[in-house]
Amino acid sequence: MAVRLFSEPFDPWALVRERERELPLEKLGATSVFVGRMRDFNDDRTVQGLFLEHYPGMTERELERIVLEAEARWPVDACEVAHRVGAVNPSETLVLVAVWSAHRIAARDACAEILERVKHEAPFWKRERLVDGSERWVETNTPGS
Amino acid sequence: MAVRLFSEPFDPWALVRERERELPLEKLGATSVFVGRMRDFNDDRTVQGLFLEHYPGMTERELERIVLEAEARWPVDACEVAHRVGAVNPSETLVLVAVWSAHRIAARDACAEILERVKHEAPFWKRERLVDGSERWVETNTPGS
Amino acid sequence: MTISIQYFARLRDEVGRAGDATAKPDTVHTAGDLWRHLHDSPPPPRLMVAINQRHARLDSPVADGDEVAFFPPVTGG
Amino acid sequence: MTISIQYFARLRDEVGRAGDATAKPDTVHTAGDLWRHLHDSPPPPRLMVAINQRHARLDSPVADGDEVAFFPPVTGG
Repeated sequence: MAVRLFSEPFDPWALVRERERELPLEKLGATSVFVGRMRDFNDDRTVQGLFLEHYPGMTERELERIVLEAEARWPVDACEVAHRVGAVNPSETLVLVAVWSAHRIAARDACAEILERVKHEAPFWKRERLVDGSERWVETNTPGS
Repeated sequence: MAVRLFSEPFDPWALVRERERELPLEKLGATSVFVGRMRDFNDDRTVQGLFLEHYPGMTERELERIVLEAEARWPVDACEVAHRVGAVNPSETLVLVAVWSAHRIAARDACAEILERVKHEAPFWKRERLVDGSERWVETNTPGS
Repeated sequence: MTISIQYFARLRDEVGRAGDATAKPDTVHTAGDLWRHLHDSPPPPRLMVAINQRHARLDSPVADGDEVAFFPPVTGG
Repeated sequence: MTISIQYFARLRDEVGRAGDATAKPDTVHTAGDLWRHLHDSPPPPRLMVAINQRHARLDSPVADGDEVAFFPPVTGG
């Protein structure tokens, strides 16, 4: 299990590849990955930048709890969660969830569940900067299921 | 849309990263990826190698049809499907499905659907080589949903 | 004009060859008819068929010039 | 011993400060009591609370020495 916060841009595919160096891939038939990036639009408004506030300490605990509970619920062998904090520009990665398992259903379902729980339980808050220079807090995530 | 067959090992993450160079990532908030690899076991038997037979011509048509139908059904912006053919060793990648969309549900559902249809509709057949040197055709895929 | 026939995977091993070619006999109208004409036996269970590289059914019509393929359930991915 | 209180995101903007600290008054038993004690008003709708960095509820008990955080619905991912 690995949970990481990045205050600078990170390459999600490099992270996945780096993690795979230490995994027994000949046992892991299935890898499911989700990458969430910052879009330059939201609710029909053009967004110039994002600030991702978080609760240091609790954030890491929550992410670890979410991953541990997924590992208890599904036969998955490895999980990687990375999340950006601080100032973010459009197209930069906000979140990475990667799950390795012997079986595709477990990998897929655990990846989806981890993502939904990160979005609804981990203490992150997005503040958007619009083109006119104004800022607004994002009030809620779009429902995931 | 991109559909590719590889007769040699390929790096799925390099393929994804290469494709992203030409995509407007600031519009694509969600990327969902599945990578299937050859395991060294199946049905409790140790598997030494795999031969992936396919139907040249029809395989490419089927993969393209599957991707086009997913693109018609979900609001996805880009799809990448790569599949291995020929002799494969444990831990090598058999299949890559990657989907980019503005929305995570579309990316996730289209990725899952493309994978299931590739497994049940595209003309590929696996022949396993066991440790005692004997070979057997894989009779059926595990159900996916 | 002939119909070209291909066999794949386990089915090719069982038939003992990779393909056949035949002028369409008047008694052959469907892919199932074609199998019976070539093998003197009913199509085996779970037989899949493609006509001109598209999935088809045993009751799909075949015509001279068609490329017909018979194969077991697919196992890719 | 005091209770330390943190506010996050929009809630911090609205409260006008990042945190508070208070000795636990005898009238305060729950996180909701603590909010009412500090702000002289009922907890706003959709208020979320964590006690010692774990999700909790407004009726969860608070004790001296606790780290209590109030925040709006989370929007990460």
